[in-house]
Amino acid sequence: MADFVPIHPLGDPEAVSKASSNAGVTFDIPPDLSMVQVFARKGQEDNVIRKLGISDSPRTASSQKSFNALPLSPGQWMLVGNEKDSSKFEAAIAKKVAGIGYVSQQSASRVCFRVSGPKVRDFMSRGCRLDLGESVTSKGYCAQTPIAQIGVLLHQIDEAPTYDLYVYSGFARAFWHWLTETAAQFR
Amino acid sequence: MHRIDCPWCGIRDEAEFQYQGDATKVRPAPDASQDAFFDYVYKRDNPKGWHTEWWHHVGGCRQWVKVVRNTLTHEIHATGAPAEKLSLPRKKKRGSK
Amino acid sequence: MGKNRLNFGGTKLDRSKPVNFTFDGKTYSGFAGDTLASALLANGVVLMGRSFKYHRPRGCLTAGSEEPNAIVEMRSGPRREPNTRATVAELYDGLDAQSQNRWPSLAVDLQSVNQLLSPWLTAGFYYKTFMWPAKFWEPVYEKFIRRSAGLGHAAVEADPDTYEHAHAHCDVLVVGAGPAGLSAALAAAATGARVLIVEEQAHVGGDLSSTLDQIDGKPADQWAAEAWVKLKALDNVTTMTRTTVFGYYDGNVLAALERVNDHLAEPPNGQPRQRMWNIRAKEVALTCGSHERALTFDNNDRPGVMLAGAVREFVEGYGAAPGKRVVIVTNNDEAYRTAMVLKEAGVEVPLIADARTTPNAAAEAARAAGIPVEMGVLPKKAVGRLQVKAIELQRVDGAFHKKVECDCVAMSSGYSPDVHLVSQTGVAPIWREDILGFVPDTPKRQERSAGAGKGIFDLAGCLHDGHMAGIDAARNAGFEPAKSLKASRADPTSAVPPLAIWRCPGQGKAFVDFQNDVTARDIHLAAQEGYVSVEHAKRYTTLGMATDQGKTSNVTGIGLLATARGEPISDVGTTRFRPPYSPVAIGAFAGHERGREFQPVRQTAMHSCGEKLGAVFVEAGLWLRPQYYPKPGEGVMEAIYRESKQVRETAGICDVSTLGKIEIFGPDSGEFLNRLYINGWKMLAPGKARYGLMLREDGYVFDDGTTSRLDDDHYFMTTTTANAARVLAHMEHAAQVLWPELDVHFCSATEQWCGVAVAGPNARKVLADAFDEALDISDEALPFMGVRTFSWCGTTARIFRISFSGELAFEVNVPWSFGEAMWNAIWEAGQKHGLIAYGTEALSVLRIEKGHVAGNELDGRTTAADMGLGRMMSTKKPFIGQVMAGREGMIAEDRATLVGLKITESEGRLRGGAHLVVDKDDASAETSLGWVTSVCDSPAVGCWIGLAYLQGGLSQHEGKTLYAVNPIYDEAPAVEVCSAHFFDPEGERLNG
Amino acid sequence: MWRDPEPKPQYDVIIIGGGGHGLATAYYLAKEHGITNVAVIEKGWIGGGNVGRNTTIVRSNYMFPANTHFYEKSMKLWEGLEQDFNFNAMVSQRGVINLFHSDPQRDAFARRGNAMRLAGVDAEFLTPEQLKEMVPILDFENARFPIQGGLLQRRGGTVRHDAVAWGYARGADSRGVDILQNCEVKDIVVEGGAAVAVETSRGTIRGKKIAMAVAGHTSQVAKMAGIELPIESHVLQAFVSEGIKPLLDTVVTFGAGHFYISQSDKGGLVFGGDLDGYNSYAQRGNLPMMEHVMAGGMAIMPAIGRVRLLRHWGGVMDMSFDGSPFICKTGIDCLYLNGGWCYGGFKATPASGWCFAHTIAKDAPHKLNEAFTIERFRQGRMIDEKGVGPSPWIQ
Repeated sequence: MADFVPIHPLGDPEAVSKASSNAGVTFDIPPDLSMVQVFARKGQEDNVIRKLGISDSPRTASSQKSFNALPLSPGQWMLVGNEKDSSKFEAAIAKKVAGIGYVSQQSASRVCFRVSGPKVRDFMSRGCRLDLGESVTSKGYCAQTPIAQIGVLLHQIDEAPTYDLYVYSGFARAFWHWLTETAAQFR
Repeated sequence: MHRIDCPWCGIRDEAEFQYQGDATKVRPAPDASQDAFFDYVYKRDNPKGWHTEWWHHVGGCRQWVKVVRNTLTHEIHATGAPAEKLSLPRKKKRGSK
Repeated sequence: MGKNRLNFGGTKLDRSKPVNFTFDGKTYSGFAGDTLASALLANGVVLMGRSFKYHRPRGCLTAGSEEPNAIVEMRSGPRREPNTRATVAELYDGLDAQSQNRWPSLAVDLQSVNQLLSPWLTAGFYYKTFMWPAKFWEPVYEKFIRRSAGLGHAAVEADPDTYEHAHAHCDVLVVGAGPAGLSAALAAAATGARVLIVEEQAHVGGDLSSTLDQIDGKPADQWAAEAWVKLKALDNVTTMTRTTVFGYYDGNVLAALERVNDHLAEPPNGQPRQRMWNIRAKEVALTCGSHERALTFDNNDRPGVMLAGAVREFVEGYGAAPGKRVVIVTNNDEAYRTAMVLKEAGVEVPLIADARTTPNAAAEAARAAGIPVEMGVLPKKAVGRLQVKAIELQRVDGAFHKKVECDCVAMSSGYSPDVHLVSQTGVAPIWREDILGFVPDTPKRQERSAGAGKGIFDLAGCLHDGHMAGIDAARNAGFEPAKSLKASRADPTSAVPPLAIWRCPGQGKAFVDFQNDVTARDIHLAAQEGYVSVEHAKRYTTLGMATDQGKTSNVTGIGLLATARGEPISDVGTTRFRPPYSPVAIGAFAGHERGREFQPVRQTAMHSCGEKLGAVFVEAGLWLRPQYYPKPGEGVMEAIYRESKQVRETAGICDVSTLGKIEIFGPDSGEFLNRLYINGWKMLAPGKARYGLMLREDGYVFDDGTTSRLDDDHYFMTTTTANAARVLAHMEHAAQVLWPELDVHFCSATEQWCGVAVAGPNARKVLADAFDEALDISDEALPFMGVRTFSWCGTTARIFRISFSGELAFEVNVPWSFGEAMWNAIWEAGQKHGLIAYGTEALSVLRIEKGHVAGNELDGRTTAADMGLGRMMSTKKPFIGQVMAGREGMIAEDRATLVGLKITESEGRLRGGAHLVVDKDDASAETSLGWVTSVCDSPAVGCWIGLAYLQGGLSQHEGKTLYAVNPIYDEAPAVEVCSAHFFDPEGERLNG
Repeated sequence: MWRDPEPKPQYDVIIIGGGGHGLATAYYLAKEHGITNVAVIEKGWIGGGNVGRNTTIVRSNYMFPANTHFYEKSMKLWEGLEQDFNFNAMVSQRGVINLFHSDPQRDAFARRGNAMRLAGVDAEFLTPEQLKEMVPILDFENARFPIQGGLLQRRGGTVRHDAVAWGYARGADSRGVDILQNCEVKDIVVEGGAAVAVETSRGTIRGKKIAMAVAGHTSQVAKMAGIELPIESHVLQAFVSEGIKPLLDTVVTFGAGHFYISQSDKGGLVFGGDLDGYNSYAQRGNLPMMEHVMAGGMAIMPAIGRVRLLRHWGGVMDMSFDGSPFICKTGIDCLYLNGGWCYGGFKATPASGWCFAHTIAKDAPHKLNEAFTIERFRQGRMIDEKGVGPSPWIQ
């Protein structure tokens, strides 16, 4: 029984992302991310921030050795870790915020699409309502916004720029369909 | 298209929000009368001009945002978190610009 | 090469690229850079369309997007598009266009007989005629009117091209790349502001392509081209051509349509046909230019009678001569420029007739160039039918002057600043008698107009004004210009003001709105009949309501209305311009969201498991859910019947992942739930689940579901699939607005956890085998309404002993990525226990048999008591909806309450939506006692059964026979009223 | 067409609002009740509100008897209207189809269709095959929400909207009613618990009875008499395309996609969708709803993709908290209320005027409008066809 493994909503993410990348826009679908949503208890926001070593900026991610903390709303963050064992990650964070916050396991709830390439800003303008201009956003920028009617948690991870787009797993196929159709004009 | 300054996310398009009506209404105490609840649920000033109202940022941080907006010009005067007290723009005197 | 193609001019043409096209089946040749109109004119074709009402022959009036006459059907099959303006349709090889609104042919249009009926077809004719006799209206008159409606034919098949939306942000948006716009963009860009400049045409420069003037010592069109190159090279500037800003919306957001590939036969693979831009601009400079007006004289609509500026544009920009002998009629200086251009191109100009009597420099210059000019002379009537042959002229006093042979008349009645966009912002245009035009009043938004758009018509003035506007816009966006910044320069000119002439005297048809065939007389008539308000007159005559929105005609119409009312134009005012500036394809507004892409599809983790088993899927909101799993040769009803029967005999598995799931944390979670639900939660022990019902604040039932307590300060809520998003929003309102003091935190976990229900007498055996040593699900370890968390395959799973079917049943949740694995494990283990997969239909049958309410019963108008759940409403604690649920009408005796129905006839069936009556022969709105909400052919009961809301409910009707009347199906089966708990009312089967 | 009289100092009835409903009320007061000493007071020009900015659909396909009977009265009046006031309003009974896409929606439509039939209103169900025949441009192959069928009211259709206001105005004027344009009401004078006069931009005008018919601005006018109502003002957009040759022969409503469409006698496709969704008195709409509405169109009729939108505009709706109107007394003597029409105002015009005239003349509602009270909310007897409750922006 133990041979069952988690299955990505897109089957083989590496293969499909390679096949759909083109000269203008490239895709990557990082597998095995661990995600937990952290809530600070009433009045404990500052303590949680201190304990996790993250920033209180509402629109900038803070990077720690084992995770990135993406701000969601006051007192709430999505922690994205590179630890493959999501239960372990959850337990580690839960331990840190014990008594001052709560942790909800979200590793399976979202799929991450990583987009980049020379035309990525034009590409993003096709669906993203936010101003992602070079003079406006930079590495670490975080936002939640709908793209193609699908809720997206956006994280700019470098100055290339490269964007990580997290969407709910149920929409992964629909979102992927939109990404690839829209990217076709940048061939 | 309204552009609403979410206190958490910054200025965002109207399309990211779900409008949720008059924000001047305060829920009565749970043991209040039917009349008090009738006023809360049904009676509306419905002003032509400045209106304090809720916009739920469902496409963003999911916070309820309080907005002072003009129902005639669609101009937005102020936005804030639920607990903030937002004032209306001062009334201009008649005849002055 | 066409017979009217000039060797002169053609700044927009690429003469090295000949292009073939067809019009009404005949093949012609033009050049890349031509529009359909310019290419037709170059080929000597002036007849391009028929008017709407009178089917009068028409040529093009203008050379741009304001064109009312030359509108054609372009392309064919699913790409057929009606009402394309030939003056903006760029030529491509193989372009195929047809004239519109004519039969059998453009030259011989039999419906032009309408002209003979014209005494009855005047303004408002619809309202006054076609009335009697009454019975004739729909079958006879209306059919006639409808057949003559419209202009071109739309496609009848799906548009094969794609559209997309795009979003732009800038500090300064410049609308229009004419001299003022280019000047504004250059100035704003120099401050470092992010500038977006948008031009409607493929070429920039606007009027500069057809002028002989110079800027900064260079030919004007060369200056424009160089300015564009310079702007494109700047990092802080974005340029767009073939893009029309068509709407000025709230929040300083402007919408623009980019015609990405309309200049090609088909969009290249992967590219959209058009792109809709939402532009969020901090500041806007409106440099939209102006529109020339037609003079209103008899037969001013004859092909070959054109606006003077258009004639100039065709000659200079396209190297196409609209005629060989062109008479110019004008009330202003500008038309003289046309004469000079024609003269230089070698086209004969026998006369310039200027309505004014004051001497002016333009006339002197024309005379000096050898062009005859006569002052104080007006056009009287154009002669010729399919093309103008001559123009009759008159003195200002109406006396006949003379007739001049010609094949083209270039007319000008002055220029109207293009105030379309600015008036969309609510700025009322104000009348300026000195320029005979409306100009924008004080801005209400972050915008300013410049150049001809605000009534500055000389080139030097436009350049300077544009420059100042660019600086002002940048400054207001927070960017300071360098002191050294200077505008480009042209020689100043002085103009003599135009003379107001709204109607050149005459008795015939003088058109104001060409496309809608509104004549000067129609406007006079409307005023006479009392439609004196400008809005009434517009609606009554249809002035300005055609596809050009009256860009060339509104001001003339207002002038005529003012004359009829005997008031100044400033007292008459204008009608409101409505977006879009020019018509925009519906497909472009929809963008990507069409057909199957209308809304995104949401799939569960086990979607492919359903697919493998041959499931038929059904939409549930955005979700797709397996509806039933037909076996080969099995019909819908049989499959549903089999599935629901089998679950009660052995076991079934059902994908229930779509239920809304919300994780709730915090010490105040129990209190929070107490206030949300009508029943109590604080006493629920960890490891237990409970059914909950919540109300809206108005006291009606909102949603229901099972919520579990996983730990002291951790609850797990489920909602219905349909209400998942609404419940979350409702909770956010409660936590953020109503009770921010509660220490409670929650988030959606709908897609963290996927779930299956396993139900039936063998359910425990199936799961025991599937999860073997991982889990003890004996009755002791997991009693009814018990919840446990367990570890499986290295992940965390949750199992709930809850039942929607009334059978021994469990719901198992695992992380989304383990969904398929879980399904497969259970499926394999279940084979020896008779496990089948069942869909939403069987799920519904099973719950109807148990009398459980679902979406059909939760219709937003039912109370808890209506559902038979009134006793759940706690009296010991307050909750949302409690007070309003006590209103007299909501607790009244006469409310319809939930009952069961059994069909009592061996034939026939029940259907949802039937009404319940005592006497089927006395069925009326007044005798209807209720309605049927859900039905099924029940294997457990052995007949069709249903749930219904019935006035008087079970207490008054139990055991009685009623009729489920269903007039729209012509059925009225007899039914017996019974308890909704059809099957196993004691609930014994829950224990297996 | 109508006189431009000076206001008299006193009238038997003053009607505030020269829209379709106010003019119809005046017409029926004169015609049915012989009350002709009536003034219709209009702030701008008559018919300048929603009667001139709607999508012209008439129908009586409602579910609750209070609505069904009332709107059916309206249909019957529409059917005789043109001969009644000798002015062609182009009443065109081309059918109104509501598409359905799921079993629950089918059942809800069946309940409504059956309610109509039981109330003596025509209603029938269409199969997909019948729909294909009636509306060939519907796309059955690629719909996100497959079309399962439709509820048809054949007697429903369209009416030329401007003609309605003008026709009633002419009819009322010829019977002696004064239509006072450019006359803005500034205040309603209440003395001793009764309304006695209105202060206007053209002076004080006394009235034995005063009636409000100002949907879109009801809250503002009612406020003058100290009344606060369960009404919000919201913008509903309407759209018209360029004229095209006949493509669509009936009215089609795609409720699941918030889209409805018909083709006008001039060839334009006339369509609309949901409210813009926030309190507003601006007679203009915004982009998000435009895009949404046209996406709804392209979801079921992708052949219209290349047809161009010609114009769009917004009307200000009186959105009541249950989606149903008010035609009633107000609690202040001699003051009457007509409003809360939501989207139903245009089709209701004749019956609204007819019932309101009755209510004013008799100081008591007609049976047809007795449920349309303000008190129904206090009593918990809402008439909520949609079942969405007290959120006017989604009613």
